[in-house]
Amino acid sequence: MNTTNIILIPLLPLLSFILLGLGGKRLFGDKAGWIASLAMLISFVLACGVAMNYFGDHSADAYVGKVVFSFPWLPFGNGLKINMGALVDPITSLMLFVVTFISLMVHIFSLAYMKGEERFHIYYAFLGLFTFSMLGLVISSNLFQIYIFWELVGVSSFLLIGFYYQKNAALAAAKKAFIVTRFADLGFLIGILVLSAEANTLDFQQLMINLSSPEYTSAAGEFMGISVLSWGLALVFIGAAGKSAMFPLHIWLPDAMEGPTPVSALIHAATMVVAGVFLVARLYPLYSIAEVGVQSLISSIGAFTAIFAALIACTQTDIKRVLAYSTVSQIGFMMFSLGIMSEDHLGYTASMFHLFTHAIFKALLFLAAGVIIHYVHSNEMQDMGGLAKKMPVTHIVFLLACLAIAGIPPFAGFFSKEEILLNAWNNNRPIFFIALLTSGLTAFYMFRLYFSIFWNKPHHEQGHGKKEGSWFELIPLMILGVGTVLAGFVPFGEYVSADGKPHHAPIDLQFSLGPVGIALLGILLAAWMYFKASSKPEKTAAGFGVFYKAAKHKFYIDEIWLGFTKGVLFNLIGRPAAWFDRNVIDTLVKGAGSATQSAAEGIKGMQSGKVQQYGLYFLFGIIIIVSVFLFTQGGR
Amino acid sequence: MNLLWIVGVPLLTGLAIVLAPARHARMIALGGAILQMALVIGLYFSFTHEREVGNVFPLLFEKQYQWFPSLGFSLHIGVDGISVAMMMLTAFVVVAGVLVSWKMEHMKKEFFFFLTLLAFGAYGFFMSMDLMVLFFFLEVAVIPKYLFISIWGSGNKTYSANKLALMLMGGSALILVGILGLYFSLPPESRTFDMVKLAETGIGFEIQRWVFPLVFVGFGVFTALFPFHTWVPDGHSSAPTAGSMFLAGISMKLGGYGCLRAATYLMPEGAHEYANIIIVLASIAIIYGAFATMMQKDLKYINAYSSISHCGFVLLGIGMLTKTAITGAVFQMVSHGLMTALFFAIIGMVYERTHTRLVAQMGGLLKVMPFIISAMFIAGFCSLGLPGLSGFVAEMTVFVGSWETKDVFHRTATVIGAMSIVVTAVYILRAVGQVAMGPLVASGEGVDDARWYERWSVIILIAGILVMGLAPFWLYELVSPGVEIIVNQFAGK
Amino acid sequence: MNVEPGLFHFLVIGAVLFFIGIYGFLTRRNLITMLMSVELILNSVNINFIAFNKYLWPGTLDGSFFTVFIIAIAAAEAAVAIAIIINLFRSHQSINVEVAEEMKY
Amino acid sequence: MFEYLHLMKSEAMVLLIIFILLFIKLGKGLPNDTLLSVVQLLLLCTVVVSFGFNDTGRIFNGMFLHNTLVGFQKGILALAVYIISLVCSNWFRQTEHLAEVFVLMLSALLGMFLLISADNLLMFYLSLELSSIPVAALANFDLNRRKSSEAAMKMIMNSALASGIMLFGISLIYGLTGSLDFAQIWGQVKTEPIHMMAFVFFFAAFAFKLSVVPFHLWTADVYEGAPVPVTAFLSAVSKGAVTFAMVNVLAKVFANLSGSWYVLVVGLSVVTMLVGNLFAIRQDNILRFLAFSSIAQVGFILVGVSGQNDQATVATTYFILVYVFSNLAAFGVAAVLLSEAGITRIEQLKGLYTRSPFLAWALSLGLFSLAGVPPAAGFFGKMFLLMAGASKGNYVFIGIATLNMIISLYYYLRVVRLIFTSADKDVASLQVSRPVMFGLGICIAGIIFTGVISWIYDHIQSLV
Repeated sequence: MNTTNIILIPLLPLLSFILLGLGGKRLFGDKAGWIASLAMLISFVLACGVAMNYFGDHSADAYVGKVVFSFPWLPFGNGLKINMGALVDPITSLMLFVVTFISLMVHIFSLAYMKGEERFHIYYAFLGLFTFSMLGLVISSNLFQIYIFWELVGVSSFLLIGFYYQKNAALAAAKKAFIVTRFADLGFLIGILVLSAEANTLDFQQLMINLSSPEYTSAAGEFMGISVLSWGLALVFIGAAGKSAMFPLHIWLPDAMEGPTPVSALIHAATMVVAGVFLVARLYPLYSIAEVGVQSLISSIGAFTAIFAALIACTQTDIKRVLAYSTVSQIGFMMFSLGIMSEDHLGYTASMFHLFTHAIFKALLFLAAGVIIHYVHSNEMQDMGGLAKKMPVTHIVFLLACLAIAGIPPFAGFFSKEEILLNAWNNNRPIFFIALLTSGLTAFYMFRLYFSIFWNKPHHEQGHGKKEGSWFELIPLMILGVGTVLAGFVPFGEYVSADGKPHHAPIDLQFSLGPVGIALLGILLAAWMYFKASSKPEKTAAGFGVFYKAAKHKFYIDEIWLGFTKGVLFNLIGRPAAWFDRNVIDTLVKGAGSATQSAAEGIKGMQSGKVQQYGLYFLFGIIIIVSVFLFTQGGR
Repeated sequence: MNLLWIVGVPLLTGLAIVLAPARHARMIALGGAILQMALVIGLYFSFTHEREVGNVFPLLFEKQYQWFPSLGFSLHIGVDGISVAMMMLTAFVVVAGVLVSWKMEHMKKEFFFFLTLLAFGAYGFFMSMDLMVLFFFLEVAVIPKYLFISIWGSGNKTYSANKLALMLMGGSALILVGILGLYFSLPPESRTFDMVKLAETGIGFEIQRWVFPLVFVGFGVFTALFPFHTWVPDGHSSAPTAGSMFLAGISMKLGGYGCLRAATYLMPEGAHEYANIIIVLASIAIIYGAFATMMQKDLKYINAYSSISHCGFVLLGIGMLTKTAITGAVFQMVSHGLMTALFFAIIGMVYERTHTRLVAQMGGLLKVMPFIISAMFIAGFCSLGLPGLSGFVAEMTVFVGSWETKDVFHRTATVIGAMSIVVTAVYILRAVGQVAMGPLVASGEGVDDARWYERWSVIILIAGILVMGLAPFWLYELVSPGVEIIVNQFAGK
Repeated sequence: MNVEPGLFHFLVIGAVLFFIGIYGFLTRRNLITMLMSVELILNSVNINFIAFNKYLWPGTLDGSFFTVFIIAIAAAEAAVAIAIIINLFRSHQSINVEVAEEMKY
Repeated sequence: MFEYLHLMKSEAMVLLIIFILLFIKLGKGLPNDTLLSVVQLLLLCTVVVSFGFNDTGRIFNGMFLHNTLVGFQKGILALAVYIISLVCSNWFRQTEHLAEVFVLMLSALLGMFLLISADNLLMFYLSLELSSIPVAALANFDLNRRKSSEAAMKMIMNSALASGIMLFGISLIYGLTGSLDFAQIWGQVKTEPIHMMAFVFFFAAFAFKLSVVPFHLWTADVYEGAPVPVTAFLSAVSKGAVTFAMVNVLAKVFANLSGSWYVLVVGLSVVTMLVGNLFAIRQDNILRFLAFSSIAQVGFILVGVSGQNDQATVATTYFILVYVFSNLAAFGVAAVLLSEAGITRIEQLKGLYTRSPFLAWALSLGLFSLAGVPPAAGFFGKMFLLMAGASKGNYVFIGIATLNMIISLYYYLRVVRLIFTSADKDVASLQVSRPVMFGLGICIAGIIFTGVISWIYDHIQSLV
């Protein structure tokens, strides 16, 4: 395995960021996109090479993680140190491939999509930074290193979401994304501190060994009745939940669509949101030995998020928003799958598999949505309809993606979701039923989207000469479409499993009947309601009444958060603190000043200008001194 | 390398400024500042070279000159890694400060003279190993600040300048009483102001017990120890740009360095005795400063209050008394110095162009001044602890070091400190986002971007931030032996 | 009533004179009278010196010499003071001490 | 005879100048400019003579004591008078009675020389009167100003009262100890009530001369009313001489009472600093402001005096030297401003920097030094006083002293700020004549170099 190659994978996008960011327009002009794409292409090729190299190496009977290089970046005094290094193991190889692939697609897509933007080169620079951060995150060999790139992912998402910086909405969304994830990162940070103090190391491999060693487990401390290890892991999970938009920290993700659409594709498919899942997967060995409470925390939050987001997705009318909630829901699938521990660790493989397939079809969906939005100049469903004829390529790939996400065989999503459900069925029945219901809802809202965009009502606009999109846009769509069809056939369990040994996940066709049936039911329902324009949706919505309204308003989670920040942070803490500073502490200082002034004013009568009074003071002075002396010292 | 050159150059620069015609003042000041930077960087290299060839003396380039010998003073100078780091910080900020003030018109001769005087005080402070000399240099750096604010300042400058000067002088009064008390409490034969000797012979616990709080609080005033921080917002907001840069970038560091060198190093038992109080106060400063910042409307106030919060980390690190945490405190001093100087430089530039510092009256400025606003983003990100920039390194080191002590109290303090990173994100993004993004405001129409001197000033500071943020091991190697000596003081007891 | 005058009597007279002088200095409004009160104080000191010299330390003449010098200095002081008072009279048309209270606080 | 001349060389020199002036006056007289130059030259000689060739010895039956330290102190005083003759030369040139002014001033200086050399109460009393009566006359020398005569009246009346009370104290001391000789009194003084009462009466005269609260009330009025050179003389020379004498007397004569007078000095020091500062805060007349600031400085000197050891002597001597430079810089500028622009109020200092950067800097440096801001010498002066005081271990007292330093900083900085603030309207720039510039230059050099060059302090130390 070539170390240089692995280092180059993240460094190339970074290089593109530096070049484009500093050189800017002057040096590259419109060629900025090409340079970035070229860098990305090389990265992708290298990543493929690394993955093939790694998975092709059968010398051992299991895939083991290897730290290919590492140097101390920041030593701490107590033996801990942040190493910058690269750990290559199955999920790293997988993620390297996924991230570079999706990013490459986005790069190419944007060549046309972002053409003519004033800050074209900056856009590509930020894309490079974003990709770099994510790649750095996946190759991290050290818990702190992952935190570093974790934060960089956060900030690059801030930059990209806020790309249209003159729009107030973009600013608000960017801030929200950053602050919410930052809030979660607090948990991550403290988790790191807990774990590192327990394990006395920050390197993943050593961390796992130290913390799972019998010596540690027997001596592990407790805090409030829960083992310190579990505390640490739960805290880390908060960080993961923030990045991965788990309830109740999911609020930033739907708003993040304020950025350019290809960026949404990148965020939703391959980078930011899967970072949380990746983190939990990275620490999976620890989670698997943690207390059951932590595991069920992960699985229940994941499952709840899945259905919760699916319900909201059914009611949204902005197509990017629907896709965003669908992402939240799908990430929920991955998360709960990780949380359901079993002897064979099928959940791990399933989750990673779903991450893989989801990346492809979700990128496809967003990019396609981008094409559609450019075509109709609107995000709203009611402005669309009847586009099937006008946009044949988009139509087909979109349909493929919808089928995939709905879990219809033989598309990618079917295989991965099947594994997840199977694992849930075997180990946690309640979650299985929630997941099953969510599958149905997924199929429903995705096809609601599909039918509303492409069928429903005829397209009115007289855009005859209007093209569907340039080839730079359509080719990535087609590549991703092919991927959507084929990705499911990858023998995923052979390569990625919790213990590194090949894992044969059987497809149980009998079991599959249920989920597929539910999905088909959802599709049919959607077709019935949305294939032709009708009043059925309104009536149904009215039938659900309050519940519909609540879902439409995203169950008011945003408002609750807003109330919390405005009411508690600003009004209850910030304002009193600022008031206290200006009015209490400052008054003390001012008070000292004015006390001196008034004392000065008070004694001015002493200096009366009368000679005889001066003499009197003189005499008083002597008398006082003498009497003080006589009283205090005289006896001695 | 003779350290006297490093204090000599600013002194000679100052003299040259006084003697030369006013129109040359800025050139001389810039030349002097660059020469200082070259010297300090040279010092760094010869320092590391000495270390590499195996010179393990705690202090290098040590010299002892006679100065009021009959009173027990001596001009004892020498540097360890911490001093070198602080001096590099000073050199960077000085160059940037001179560049930022390039277009200064009003009484420019005096302005640059005071700048160099401040630099003189700061360099001298960081290299002195004698308590009285340390005190002398500390005081030298106070009055130029007052004049900066009251002559070249803005807003409620009289009040701010008075508050600053009187509070800082109050702090140094405490230090003076502490130092004198320390000196005269010692048995006559071991009376000295020499810190190295004092550390060797040790100071009785009964003395430390009452001297430590005096000295620590005294220096604490300089570094915005809660509740003595109230000069910070007013002073910074009224000062001219370079003044704010110096104030926050260097002057507040004098306090942190003093807390470390004069209080903690000399009086480890006293530090142990009061560590918990320091931690409580520092935690309050961190979180309270952060929340107070959130409510500010003026950019300078925002940065000033955030300085309270950030300097809290310095004190928190010192209060934790572990090697890592103290290293983190030193990191935080360097980092905050660079970052806050950058922030103030940017605020000055923005103010010069839009004639307002109120966040609400700005918006969309990224469009018209991409360079300045990008730098502002970098400063902001550094402030909120983005990896790759210096703030992250410093804060994380403090956190890791604080977490080392395994009891609920220390860890609670750490968590409180860590909470501030969220609040910091909130206020930084609110402010910077509002200034940079959104629709362009009318006052921003047609303004130009940074001019060459502004560019260079920004670039120098960003370079410092990046170097520290990207290659912290470098600073660690420099600083850590020095910290070790301080920590060994505890270990020995 | 034939009491031999002793040190005590002289000291009492001295002290009484001293306080009369001070009382006069503090209460008289006329500058010349005030000056005369000061002379009383000086004279009380003279009495003290002489008495001490005579009754306690008759060996040397320190006290007597001192007295002589005090008398001389008092004359000089009075001369300067009267000159100043005259000048004050020229500018204020009065030698009442209360006219000269311009400068205060 | 030679011994007399050798030990009394400063006094002889001053006497010589006085006689030269009297002879000139007897003859046709000289124009003011020439006369002033002659006096300045002669004073410079006095300075040189006083600083050089000092030796230890007693003459007049031990009434007059001269040693190296005393010689140095006389040098400081002579230097102060020389600087006054330079910085106030505008006023001197305009006055009608220049020769008389100098005769009086130098008589007072002669008195002060004798005062610090005195080793006998009679000598002490005579020289004290010699040093104060001429000053009272001098205070009246702005003959046509109402305030001047008021000041002179206040001064002579108060000082007459003070010397009366002091004499009463001296008479008691004589009665109790039977001697006027310092050395003999030393063994006789006891901590008995009557002794202490005598001491307090005696001490009150020092307190009066030094303007220690509550004996200070004459100070501000006299400073304001008297001609500026006289004020400068009072505040620098007279204060210095009395300080030297007081340190000497307290250490020599009342060493047995040291426990008692330590309390007295500490108490008076605190009150003096506090009251002086509080009054100084609210002054708007420059001279009155300087008066109260010098009262506060006296409080600080007492901090050093309270140290009761050799270091206290060194520190006070050093401080007086620094104080002469700083205070005369301030008074010199005030004199120029008064004579050239009629400026008397602090508010009028606004824009001084634009009118004359040199004056602005001289005044600021003087004030910085008075405030104790490094690198001005005042910083060192105050620090050494504090060190001397701190050697007693009374840190609360030291704390109060430093607190007062902060209060004083407030009003000094207020003035400095005004100097550098731009004036509201355009004002003419000020010309500074050459002697003034030279005098202020000496002060500035003194302020800058007396501190950082530790040689001077070490030299004083070596004299003790």
